[in-house]
This record gives sequence, C-alpha cells and structure tokens, in this order.
Amino acid sequence: MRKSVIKKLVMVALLGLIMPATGFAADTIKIGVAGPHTGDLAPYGIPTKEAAEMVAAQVNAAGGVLGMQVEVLPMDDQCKPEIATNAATKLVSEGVDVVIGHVCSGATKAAMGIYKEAKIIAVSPSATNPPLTQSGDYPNFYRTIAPDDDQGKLASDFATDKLGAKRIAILHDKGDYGKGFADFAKQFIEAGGKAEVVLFEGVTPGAMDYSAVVQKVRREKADAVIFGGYHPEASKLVSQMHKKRMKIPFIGPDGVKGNGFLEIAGKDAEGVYATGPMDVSSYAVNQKAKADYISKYGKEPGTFFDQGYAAMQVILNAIEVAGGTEYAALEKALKNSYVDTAVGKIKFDAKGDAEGVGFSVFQVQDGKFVELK
Amino acid sequence: MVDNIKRSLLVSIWFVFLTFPLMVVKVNTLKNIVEWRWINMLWVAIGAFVLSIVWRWAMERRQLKNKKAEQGEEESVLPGFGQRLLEDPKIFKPVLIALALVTLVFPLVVDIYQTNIMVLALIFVVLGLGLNVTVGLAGLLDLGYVAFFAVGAYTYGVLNSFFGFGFWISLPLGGLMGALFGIVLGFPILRLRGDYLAIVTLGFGSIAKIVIENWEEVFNGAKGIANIPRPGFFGAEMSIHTATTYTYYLMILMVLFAIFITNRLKDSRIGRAWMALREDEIACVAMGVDMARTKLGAYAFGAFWAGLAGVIFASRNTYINPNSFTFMESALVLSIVVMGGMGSIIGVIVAALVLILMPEYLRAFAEYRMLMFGAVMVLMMIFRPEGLIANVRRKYAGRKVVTEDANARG
Amino acid sequence: MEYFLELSSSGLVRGSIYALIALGYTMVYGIIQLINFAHGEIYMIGAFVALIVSGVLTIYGFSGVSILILAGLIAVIYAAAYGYTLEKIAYRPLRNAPRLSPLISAIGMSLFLQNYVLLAQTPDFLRFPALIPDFEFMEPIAHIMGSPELVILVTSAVSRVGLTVLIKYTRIGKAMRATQQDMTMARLVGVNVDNVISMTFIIGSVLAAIGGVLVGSYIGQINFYIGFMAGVKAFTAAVLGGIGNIPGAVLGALVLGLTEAYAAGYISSAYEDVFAFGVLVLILILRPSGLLGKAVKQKV
Amino acid sequence: MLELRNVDTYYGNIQALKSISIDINEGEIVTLIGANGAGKSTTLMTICGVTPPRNGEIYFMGTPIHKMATDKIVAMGLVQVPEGRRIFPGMSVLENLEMGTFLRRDKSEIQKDIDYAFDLFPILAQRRSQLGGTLSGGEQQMLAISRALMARPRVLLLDEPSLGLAPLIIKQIFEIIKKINQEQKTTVFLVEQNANQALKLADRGYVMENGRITLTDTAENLLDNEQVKEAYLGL
Repeated sequence: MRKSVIKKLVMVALLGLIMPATGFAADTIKIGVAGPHTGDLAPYGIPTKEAAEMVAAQVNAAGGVLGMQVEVLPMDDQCKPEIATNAATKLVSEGVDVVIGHVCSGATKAAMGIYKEAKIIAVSPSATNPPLTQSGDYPNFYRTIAPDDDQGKLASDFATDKLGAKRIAILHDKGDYGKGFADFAKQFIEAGGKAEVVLFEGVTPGAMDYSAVVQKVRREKADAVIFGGYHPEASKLVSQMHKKRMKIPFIGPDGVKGNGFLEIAGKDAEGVYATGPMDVSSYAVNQKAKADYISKYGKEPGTFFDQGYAAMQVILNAIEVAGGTEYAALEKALKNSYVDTAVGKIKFDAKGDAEGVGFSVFQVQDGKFVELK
Repeated sequence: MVDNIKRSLLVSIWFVFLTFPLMVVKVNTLKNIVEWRWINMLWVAIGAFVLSIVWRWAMERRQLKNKKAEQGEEESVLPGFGQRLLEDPKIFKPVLIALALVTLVFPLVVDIYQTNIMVLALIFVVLGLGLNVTVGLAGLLDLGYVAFFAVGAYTYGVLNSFFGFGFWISLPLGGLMGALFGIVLGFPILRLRGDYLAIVTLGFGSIAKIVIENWEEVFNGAKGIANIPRPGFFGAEMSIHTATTYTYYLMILMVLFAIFITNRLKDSRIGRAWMALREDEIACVAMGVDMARTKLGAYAFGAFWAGLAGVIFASRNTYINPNSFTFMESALVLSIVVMGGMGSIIGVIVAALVLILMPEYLRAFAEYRMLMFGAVMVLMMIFRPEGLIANVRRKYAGRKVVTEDANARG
Repeated sequence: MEYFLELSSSGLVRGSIYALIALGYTMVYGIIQLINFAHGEIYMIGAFVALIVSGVLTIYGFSGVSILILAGLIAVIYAAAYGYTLEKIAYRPLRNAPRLSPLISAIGMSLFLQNYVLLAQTPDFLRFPALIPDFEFMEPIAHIMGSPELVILVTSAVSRVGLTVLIKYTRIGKAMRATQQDMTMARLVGVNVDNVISMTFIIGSVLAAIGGVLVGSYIGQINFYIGFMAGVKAFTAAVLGGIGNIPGAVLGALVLGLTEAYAAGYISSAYEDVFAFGVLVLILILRPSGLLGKAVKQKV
Repeated sequence: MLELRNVDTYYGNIQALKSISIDINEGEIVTLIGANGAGKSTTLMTICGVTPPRNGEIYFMGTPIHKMATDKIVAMGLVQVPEGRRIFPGMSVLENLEMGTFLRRDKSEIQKDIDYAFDLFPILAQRRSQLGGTLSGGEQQMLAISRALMARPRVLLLDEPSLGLAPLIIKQIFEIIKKINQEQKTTVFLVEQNANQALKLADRGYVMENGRITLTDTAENLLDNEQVKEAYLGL
C-alpha cells in the first residue's frame, strides 16, 4: 500500500514539474485586492478595497485600460498567514495580473512567495515592514507607503530635536507594525544619544484600559511618549493620559494619523503628534479621490485609502505604459515612470519602495492634522 | 395553523424591537445626522417570521424524533446513511474505493488553490483527530488546544531559523515537543474538572500566544518567522505547485496514520481507560485506573498530533506569526470535534473538511461567513447534537449520558 | 506609595467592571452549569445601544445627565431583552443535552452576535461620548482617581449591593437560590424554573450592560469585539472566586483587576494577561474550587 | 380525589411505570409499598409532573394534570416531600419553610402556619436560623414535612419519610403524619419501603413490583396477606 503511494507520489511530483504556468485571460485585466475584509482588522483592509473598486469603476466607465476592462477581485485574508496563502493561491489560480496587497506585513510575507513564483507583482498599500523590500527576498514586492524605519527615525528626531525631550517612553501594541516602528524609534534615539529611553513596553490591544501603563509613564518622569500602533489603542492611551492629568507630548506613527483617530479621540486628540505620509491633501488627485469617496459613501475614507488608491493608479499606469501585463515590462514601467497619484508623484526604486513618498510630522490642531514644516 | 402564524407574528414583532437600534439606526457623528434604515426593519420582520415558522416545525420534528428514539424505534425508522455506510460492506467497500480514488487524483485535476486549501483542511483534520482524543475520548475539555499547534509550528520555525533543521527532522521533534508540553501543562490541572479545566486551558492558550509575541529573541515576536522551507523530497527542487501537491499527499498519509493510530488506541487498554474516565471519573479510579497517568496520556497524545500538524502548517505557509494561534483556532478545532460527533473519527474528518472548506467556497458571502458560522454552530447543537456522523458506539453512550444527567439533576 | 495607590485605583476600576460581568457568568453557571460564552457580547451590545441612543439624543438636542440616564436605561432594557432571547433560542432547547452542546452553542452565539453587530453597524471603533461629568471635588486627586473612576466604583458597588438584596430578600431571589441549590425541589415547591432561568439571564445581562455603558464612557471607544476579551476575563474572575458563588465572583474580579494592574505597573504590561491567567492557575492548584467556592460534592 | 389511569413513564427508553392505576379519596391515608427500584418514587415524580407520563391520564379533583407544569400542579395543592428530603442546603430553616410558601400570598396566614410547624416540631424552632445542610437526618425530615405543609397541601405526597432514621424518630414522624391527616384533613399518599409501619398507619395500600401495581387492598388485609408478609414484612 505505502510503496505504491510513494510511487504515485513521485509520478505526481514529475507531473507537477511539467505542468504549465497559469494562463491569462485576455479580455479583462484582473486585479486582486487582498487584505482583511472581515473580522476585527477589517477597517484597515476595506478602505483599500473600496479605493480599488472606485478607481476600477471610473477607469471602466472611461473605456478601460488598453481597451480592456478592469476587474477587481477582492480576497479576504483576515491578516492571518494561513488564510493569506489561501487567498494568494486563489488569486493566482483565478489568473490575476497584479495584486494590491496584502495589508498586514505578516500576511504579506506569507503570500509573497506564491506571487513570486507565479510572477505576479504585488503592490501593498500598507505593509511597512522594512525587510519586505530591503531583504531582497521579494523582488516582486512594491509599496505605496514608506517603510517603518524612515518613520521611526523621523519620530525620534522630532522628539529629541524639536521637542527637546530627554526622557522618552516608548509604547507599542506588540503587533508587527507597531512593534517595528517602536523598535526603530528606540534604536535611533539610543544611537542619537540626545535622550534616554526610560520605558519600552508593549500594551495589549483589546485590554480594558491602559491606566496602569499610563501611571508607569508618569512614574518614569518621561517627557514624551512615542507610540507604535494603530489609532484605537492610541486614542485610548491619549484619553487615559488626559484623565490622569498628564500633559506630555504624544507621538504616533501613520497608523494614528487619520480621521479615525480624530473621531475617536475627540477633544483628547488636540496637540497629539503623528508622523505620516507627507500632506498630499493639496494634490488635485487626492482631493478628487476623497471627494468621490465622500459622495459615494457619505463618510470620510478610512485608513490606507490614499495608499490603496495610489496602488491602483500606479498599477493601471504601469499596465498602460508596458502595453500589457507581462512581468518584466510591468516591472520596468513601475520603476521608471512617475505617476500622479493620491499620495503624490511617485515611482519605485530598485527595491520596490516608492520614491516621492516621504513622511512629515503632523499635529492635531483644532481637530485637524496639520503638517509641521 | 392560525395559532402558529399568530405566534410567528409575535416573534417577528419581538425581533423587530430587538434589532431596532442596531439594524435601523445608524448615527453619523461626523455629520451629526441619524440614518434611519427602515428597509432593514422590513427584512428583519420577514426573516424572523419565516424563521420562526421553520423553527417551530423543526422543533416538532426534533421532539418526534426524540420520542421515537426513546421508544427504541430508531433503528427501524432510520438506520441513517452514515450508519449504513459504516456497517454494510456492500456500500462500504465501493464507497471507500471511490473515496480513495478521488483523494489520489484530487490534486491532479484541480488547481493549486484547491489543493492548497485542502492541505489546510487536512491539517485541521489531524488537529481534530488529536483533540478528539482529549475531548471526545477522555472527556477533558480543552479550550487552549491551539497552544500545542503553536508549539509544533514554532519548533520547526525556530529550529530551522537557528540551526537550519530540515522538515523531516523537525516533524517528529515538533510532535514530541507538543506531547512534552501536553504533559507539562497537564500536571497542574490534573485535579481540575469540567469547566475549570476549560478556563484554565483557555488561559494556557492565551499565555502561549503572549509568550511567542513577547519573546523576541527566540520567536521573533510579532514579526514572525519567514522563509520556512516547504517539505523537501531528497533535496529535489520543487515549484510551489509541486510542493503543494507533495504536501497534500504527505497530509493524506498523515491523516491515514492518525486514523490508524487513534483507531487502534480506541480499542486498547489506555483507550478504554480514557472512555471510562469520560463516563465516570470516580468509578474509574475506584477500578484501579491510574488517573494521573491516564489523563496525562490523553493530553500528551492529543498534543502530539497538534505538534505534528503545527510543523506541516509552518511549512505550508512558509511564514508563521502569533496571529494564527488565537482562541478562534481553538474554538474551531473544538467545533470540529463536537460537530463531527464526539469520539467519531469519520465525523471529525467530515466536520473538519466542511468547516475549513466552507468558508473558502463561501467567499462570495465573505462578510456573512462568520455570522453563518456562528448560527450553524448553534443550530447544529440544537437539531443535530450527535454530530454530522454519529459515533457507531454512540447509541449506547448517548443514552448513558442522558440518564446520568437526569440522575445528577434529579 | 502614590504609585501603588495609582495602580490600586486602576486595578479596582478594572475589577469593578469585571465584577459586573462576572456576576452574570456566575449566576447562570450556578443555576444551569453553563458557561455562557455569549455573555461578553451582551455587555458589548449594551454599550452599543447606549452609544446609538446617546448619539440620537445628542443630535436631537438633549444634553448632559439626561442622556446618561436615558441611554443607560435603554441599554439596560435592550441587554435584558437580548439576554432573555439568547437563553430561549440557544440554551433552552439544550437543557437536557450533554454538557458540551450548550457550550458549543454558546461559542456559536458569541460569534453570531459579534458579527451581527459588525454587519449592522460597523467594524470600526466608534467614539463613545463621555457621559460621566467631571466633578470639581475629585480634581486634586484626579491623577489617582478621577470622576469616571469614582462613578464606576460607586455604580458597580451599588449594583452589587442591589443584587445581594434582590437575591437575599425578594421572591425571585429566593426562587433563584432555591433553583441553584436543588432544581427539582424548587419545582416541587412551585417555582417555575424556566422563568427563574430567564430571570437569571435578564439580571446578569442588566449588570453586564451597566458595565458596558460605564466602560464605554470611561474609555471613550467601543467596537464589536470588546465583549470577547472582557468576557473571558470576567469568566476567569468568576472561576477564580469559585464559580456559582456570587460574593466569590466579586472577590475574584477585584483580585484579577488588581493583579493585572500590579503586573502591568511593576513588571510589564505586555505580560499582564500572563499574570492574570497565572494567578488563576495558581489559585486553582491550591484551591481547586476557587477562592470562595465550596468543594464540589461528587455524586457517585 | 387523585386518580391515575394506566400511566406509563419512561426514563429514556427504560419503562419505569407500566400502566399503573391508583385512586386516592379525600381524607385517606394511602400507602404504596414495594422494594427498592420498584418505581415508587417515579410514581410520585410522575404525579407532580417532574417526569411526565408518556401514556395514561392523571386527574386531580376532576382536572387532568398529566400535561401540566410542576408549578401549576403544586399550586393546585399536590405537594411532595421527596425522597432524601432535599432540604435547600444553603438556606436557613426559616428560609426553607418560607420556600414552602412560595406560591402563597397571604402573609398573615403564613406566619400562623410557620408557628404551627414549630409547634409540631419544636426542635425546628430552635434551629430556625441554622443552615438546612447542617441539620441531622431526622431534623431534615421534620423540616421537609413542615416545608410541604407550608403550601397547605390538599394531598401530601410522602416519599420514604422513615429512610435512614432511628426507630424512635420514625415513630415520632409517623405520629405527626397521622396528626396532620386528622387535624388538617390532609389527604396523605405515603410511599414506603418500611411496609409494616406504613400499613399500620394507612387506611389502604398498594403493592408495587417492577413498575406494576400487583396488589391493592385495605391496610389491614394487606398486613394479613401471606404474600405481603413474606415479601415485605419479613415474617
């Protein structure tokens, strides 16, 4: 019994080797959009999906790209590696030409190998983990957002140079994004030698409150807090710092800089700093994208909307420039032609990071994030 | 009939009331307007009305069935397809052969996606079979089973990234590590019973995740461990497609192996001790069964399979992070065991395939999938508590449980 | 010393909320030996209803305390209705089923309710208005304990006293105790056990909803997922104190809250859950039936 | 007054009662004797609706009660003192008595009845605030009977009141039962293994074997019946 199975196995292995690569459908351009669309992380994935669908609808109404209609295939990965590989193989077997995603860095890492082998380019709106581009493991990976190390450096420089902080508490949400950012901030502060990291600690997302850790920040006499994580935890922290009558500056990453934070933190948001992609709200493309979204959904777009929108734009542009969806041509197009997108005028460098996307520091003033020059 | 409609109308009104604030009202704090979604109210009203009628009809049927079962008429009325399938060799053999054939050619006729999710489903089959030992046979409710799964996955991940261990060395090590942790975690909770056990194991599950998350030096924390190699085949270079197909056959072998072992064990000395433990712990100890060893054995054995499955899981994803090891996964595996029919091997397999594959094929309903998943769990318990495919021995065991319960209350 | 006080205050606040939820677990468990996994979801729904009601009222020009009272009241009514319906649908048909069936049903219901709220409302976090006003007199010690914390402690304590009175002296309370001690005998003295069980779910849900409204107002944000972790913790608290035992649940909740606060404050907040569950394991090893639980009589 | 007609009761698929018929008239003391496991307790639980019959009818004062919920049956005046007393262990003696009045609303009368119970069993008055679980077996039996009396039963169903008690206490309890029957005009249905005592107390008796009623007669005749003597009286 077992022998024959092994024999068959070998046969199968051989068969698999000579099987042809996935075929392409010619009449439409299929773009997979992978990210968390259900579950508790859905708020980070759905705006990108909505952005991609909006762009596709507009492009299709205008006749499509190269005369072909654009089809968006949303695929849920719940930010879990095992579901992400399912989603990735599903997209591959449905013959997508390009993928927008994934949203979480972890899910992205799990999925990239599959795209790499299928020679599919993936453009993530939000996976900021540096090794994704810097390790060289994922040559088919691009992102319309800058990596965490840029941000960590900016945040720590801002805290030490502009705010003059000497004792800095760094908190994070233990997630790959938040922890990554916090790690870089710590590294740069320690390297800079201008300030001391007096507290470096993770908080548990979903914990009932953070008052104990806030008290700890007070005890360490920190004069600034740098937080790595997303806006729900950030607003919880800020609001509890206010409740405990603490008035030290709070600096968050781009996961904080968004309307979600302003809405949830309300009055407590006032004065909070956040690093984030440079202010592009004066860009016509960005303004139009937002206006379109608001007229369609009746609310402000969510996190990573701009980046998702931009990812869709660079992809469609590259397809147009390359005259098709052939891998090498697309790669060349992505790396060589500047595109006007919702996050500014960008093209990609050799590693896949976007050039032209940079970070600035923002501060909440009168209920709005204002870029500090 | 009129009465039925009247009552359904009342139910419908009740649900309209119940869902009103959440379904109809939506406050937009940004624009300071209230969105009244009256149409939802209509849907709720209609839905609740129809469901109420169906519900009552199903309840009546259930009662009728129970009554018949009580009177011992079950056999004559409904031997059950599952039952026949297991007992009648005329049906059993061809079905088995057909099944074997489908299993063998499956990855050759479908695309990589299907194979890939089937591998995941098979991993959960093994997990289900493992937990089936702990919960189904020995009756030890474990809500933190995923911890052992994580132990397996991280054994491979860590050994590979630090020492370059390959899949084939890590596989048994992962299983052993799982079993080891099963024993270690089993010790403090030997004395606990029932629901206490549930909450403590749930705690262990969470602790495992937190430790992985925070112990960066070893587990790489939330960043996870990337570039884990897929299973090798004498050093042959394989494309993902081939590797997936290969993993698929590997999983089939493993499932067969798990079935073989658990089946043998079920009829062994220790297997009977487990079942005795499940039925009545005190009597069991009085009969001279070493409770500590038996319980630890059940834990270790269940955890062993979780460890093995974890190694394959890591190699399939090539990347692991703590997100894959949450309470949801524990609940999922437990649902597989319970829905499959406690103690029933075929039931567990079917349930694992249904529960893992259903969400994949219902991607169209992605948004509603978890909602339906929850509803199915409730409905299954109410209308088909014996699981999808009842254990062959279950007829006897089931009654035993009922009367015992009656005694305990009465 | 001040730091210790600060942590104690934060632990007590947390513990008070856990206590409100844990009471529901422990009462239900005491009567029908069921871990009502969906109980955390009732807490979440209570918070959501309060949020929606206060949103609507704000838009229609109500203000201040009137919103707090109305929103709280409606939230409590709805939570009670959900608790009642939950029992009728998911647990009553399983009254005589093997132990695991209602547990699975409860896990299913928990998933269902989470996703129901997610779909009916939103997966995003929502801002919960600060319904509790700031009192002047708390200002000097606001860094240790502010007004919302005080209100939480007081409300939780008052609710607990109310529950104790209800259970000790009212007809329904006596019926509940009788049912818990001997269900068949309770029926034989004329207690309608079905009603008592429904009532238990209703009372537990009311307490959970009070907790939900308080937490929402204190933390300032809610989403559909807040019930799960709170529920697990509250259940841990109930087991810690000896499940089925009402004073035990309160004690367990306070112990758990303080443990978490001290662990976060003196060791690391990244590991606070490890300590929470660690204390549970430790206590169960030393006292397998919880802090105040009586040794379980085993029927042979 | 209470009438069982061809009642079948099942536990799962095990038939515990096999077409039994029993009649009890107002004011009588009727006893049901039989060996362990004959189905005596099941008969009482079936009457009270705890284990409802699958077939057959039960009438109480002309009303069919075999489909009623237990609390409704109790409200009609059928009150049981179950096997093993089943005192609420976490409640005081007084609270246990108050549980007996659960369905009554007449506050002033309740106090009188509680005093009457303390009259019957003075020891209970002494123990009034002690927890039920801490009482001795005899005290528990007294409390159980008193608790049942609190509901002002029309028919008092007693399940093995003598079980596990010292002979002196058994005697005392049986005297009280007689007293209740005479003073309160309460009909009594007494289930007993202790056939000798029971038949001496009762007006009529039924003999139960393996879920069937095998014999019925006046208590005197049954005491003289050879079969009964041999099987249940140990003579």
